[in-house]
Amino acid sequence: MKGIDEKEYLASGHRACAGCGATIAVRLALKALGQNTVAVSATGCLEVVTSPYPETSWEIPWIHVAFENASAVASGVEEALKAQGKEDVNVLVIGGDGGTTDIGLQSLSGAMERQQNIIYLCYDNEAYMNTGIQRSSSTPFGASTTTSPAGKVSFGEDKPKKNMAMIMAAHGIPYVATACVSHPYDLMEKVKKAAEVKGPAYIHVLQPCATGWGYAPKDTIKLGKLAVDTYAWILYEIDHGKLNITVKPKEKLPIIEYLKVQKRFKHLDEKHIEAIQNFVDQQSKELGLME
Amino acid sequence: MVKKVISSAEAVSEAVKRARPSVIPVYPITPQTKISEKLADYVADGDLDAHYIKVESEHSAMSAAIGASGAGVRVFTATSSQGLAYMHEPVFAAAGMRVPIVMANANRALSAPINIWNDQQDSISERDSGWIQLYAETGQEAFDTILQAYKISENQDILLPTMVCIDGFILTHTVDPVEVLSQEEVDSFLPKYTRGYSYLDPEDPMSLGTLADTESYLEIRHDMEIAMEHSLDVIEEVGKEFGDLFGRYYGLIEEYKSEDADIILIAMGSLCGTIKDVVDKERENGKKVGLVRIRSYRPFPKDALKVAVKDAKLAVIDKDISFGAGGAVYMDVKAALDNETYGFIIGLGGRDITPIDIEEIIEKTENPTKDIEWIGLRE
Amino acid sequence: MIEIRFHGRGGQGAVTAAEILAKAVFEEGKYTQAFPSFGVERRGAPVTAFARISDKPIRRRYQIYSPKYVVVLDDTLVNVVDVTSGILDDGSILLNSTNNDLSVFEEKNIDASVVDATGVALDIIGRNIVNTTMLGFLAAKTGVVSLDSLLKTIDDTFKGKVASVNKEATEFIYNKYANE
Amino acid sequence: MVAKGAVVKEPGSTRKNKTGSWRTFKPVADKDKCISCGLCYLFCPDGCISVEFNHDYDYCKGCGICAEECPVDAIKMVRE
Repeated sequence: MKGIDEKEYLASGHRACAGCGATIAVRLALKALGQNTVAVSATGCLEVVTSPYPETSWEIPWIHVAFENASAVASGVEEALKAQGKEDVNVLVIGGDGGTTDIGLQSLSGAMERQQNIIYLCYDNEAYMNTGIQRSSSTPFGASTTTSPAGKVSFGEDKPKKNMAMIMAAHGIPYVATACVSHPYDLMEKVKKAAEVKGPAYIHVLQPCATGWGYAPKDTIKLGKLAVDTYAWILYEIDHGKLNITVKPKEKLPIIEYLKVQKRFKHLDEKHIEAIQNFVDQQSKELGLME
Repeated sequence: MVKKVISSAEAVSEAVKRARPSVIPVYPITPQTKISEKLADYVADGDLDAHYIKVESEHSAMSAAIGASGAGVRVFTATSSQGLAYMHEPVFAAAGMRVPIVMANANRALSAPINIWNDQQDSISERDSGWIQLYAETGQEAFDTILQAYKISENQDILLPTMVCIDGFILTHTVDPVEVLSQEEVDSFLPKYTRGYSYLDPEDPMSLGTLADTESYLEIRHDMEIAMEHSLDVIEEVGKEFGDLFGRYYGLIEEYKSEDADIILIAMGSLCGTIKDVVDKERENGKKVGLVRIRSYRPFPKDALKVAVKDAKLAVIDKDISFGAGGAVYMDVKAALDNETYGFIIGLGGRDITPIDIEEIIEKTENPTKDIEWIGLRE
Repeated sequence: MIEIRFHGRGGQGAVTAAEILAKAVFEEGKYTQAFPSFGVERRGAPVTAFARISDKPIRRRYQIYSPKYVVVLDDTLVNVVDVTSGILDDGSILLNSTNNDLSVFEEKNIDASVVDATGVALDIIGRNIVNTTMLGFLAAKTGVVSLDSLLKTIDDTFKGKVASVNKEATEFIYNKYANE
Repeated sequence: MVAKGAVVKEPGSTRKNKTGSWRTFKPVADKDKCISCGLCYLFCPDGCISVEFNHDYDYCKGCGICAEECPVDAIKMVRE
């Protein structure tokens, strides 16, 4: 608890589901950044549950315009703050996986390429949860969603998850990281680093979602840990081009341990699970986490 | 004040420079590009101290404009045609969020087929967005209207963005004499920006762009309508204030020899210059013809029009078409007034509009055969 | 009102010529307007530009169909576009050419005069950019604009050496033909 | 009277909305067992556990994360 900002910047009373991982991610990120921050939200779960007019959960200045343009809105905010001599204000952009990896990718890429001094935080719950669990390009192979349902001839999502962090790294920005709500200190440390770098930073946070993934709300953190321990989600950072694995699990668990506790993967047979295990192993090797 | 021969694109840029926006997010598109290039020059030469954001699309131009205006500074952007269509969503959001952005739109036809030339379909198609829309007839008016637009939008009782519409090429790429006001003169009319109703300041946090459900959305939109109706007065007041200072008066409409006219043409933008020449000629031939130019399309100047046109027969000229219904301005006029009214669709996609076309419109209004006619169609 | 049409090819400066003319006559206290035939023309493609000059404010905003003067920057255009289209009965064509055969215009009873602007431009400017040279010819032949205001506008439009050689070419042509 | 543009000038005002009513199970902490690791505080999606590790039942939705993640089983979920 030492060194953690005790102020709550995301007030209670928000309308997020019980056990919501997105609000955990944002609470932690704001504790890392503090009061001197402006938040820009893309449309999505978080935006909807935190801004029910005439109320707001935000204790810091906050703006939302639309789904796909948060990075562009943030670009305008950042330049306007600079014009007012407020270069020291953090500009935190928050989007879900749909608003980041799909519809918001163009404006995000533009802001990164322009080297806007913003921190982009993607809370990735691996589908469009706000509108009822439709697949996004961040939905993993094998997951059943309402638009990639498992059926008589379908095993659910048939494409692998888009590797967003590496797409951001390819922009040559100073700081890129992955994080998970189950590893709060790692997450907050990365947000702090992101705030310190000059220029854009991107943090992709895996955020288990009880409603969309099909598990009990109490298990949000457990799911995050399982993702990390099975190497389904690898925690790393790319700091000025240098890749560091920030959390190396003591023992690598088989992917089935992660899959079997989620309803969205319930339908998978051995063949698919093996394919997923192969994906995971391959990525672990690419990142140097596995020989 | 100095009088220069410049294009309307340059006139707009000169006005923007003197309005001193802090942030200019802009994306190039023909025929608006001349404006964004000129502003880039000013910034590059240090003549304008603004943050020029080279965004990757018009959608992002408007989004960044909302972010910057929301953060508490004066903002300018410009677009045209496909660009305006692409930013449709944040155009609506800007008005709904009550951020006083000023945008120049170089009027151009919409695809398909793709066509870079002038008509007014692009801005007309944004008429329901909650933006104030002012249409300029000349480069001089474009210059003057940019400055007035800031004053109107930033009025704390209005807080609606303003779109200054200038005909693509016909104005943007045509040079003619424009009186360019000095910085001191502009400052006496439009002072430096001070943040108003909403801003993003960690020392005074507020939330912009919240979710309004069925309990409050209707009231919030109604509040916009009240502001839009009130802007009728503000546009006139600001136009008068400008006239008192600089000698050029502006209102919601301009009346040209319409006082005693039997037939009144109603139109918007640069075409009205040509119409004025035709009106003079018709008058010489003893025909009582006049023009009422709509300068403020939104808010629609219903009452001003009613007073201006009296019982005259009306010929409404549209450079746009709402397929299956007629020209947009025609429909607005029909809804507002009880006069005998005919609609004419003309000049789509930049088809040159000559005095012969205007004479044909007058003739067809004298001897009507149908409610809505397309002028200048080729076999 | 005097209406003037310029024919050139993309890159030859027809649009700039119309604008310089407009700015120059404005220097003389007249009302003016200049604009290109708006289009997607690329380098080499035929281009038209227009200028209007009047003692009264110019309100009309359509292309020029009945020019008093037509300035042709490149004589190869004569075979491509009808440069004589709509020209007034008392109008004139001013043509850049080394070919002095004007029979095509004489047949139509159109006053035409020819000048080797390319030769002058190559000599003085060092490039085949003839727009300012042709403006000097227009000034000399028609008097719609004075040499002084042309030179001043060229100075305002270009910088350094470009301005000085363009002025020199304009002045050279003007002096050669003004008293003809 | 509505606010122009639906701007909300009262930061943190969702506190007016007592989400405690959503709850069917309630976390009850045994303070004697607590080792003050802070995980319940960090993991609470509703920010309703104080730095002294007291639950604010006005807002606790009863998700059970705190009980699940407590390393010493100091928090039990009991029926409302």
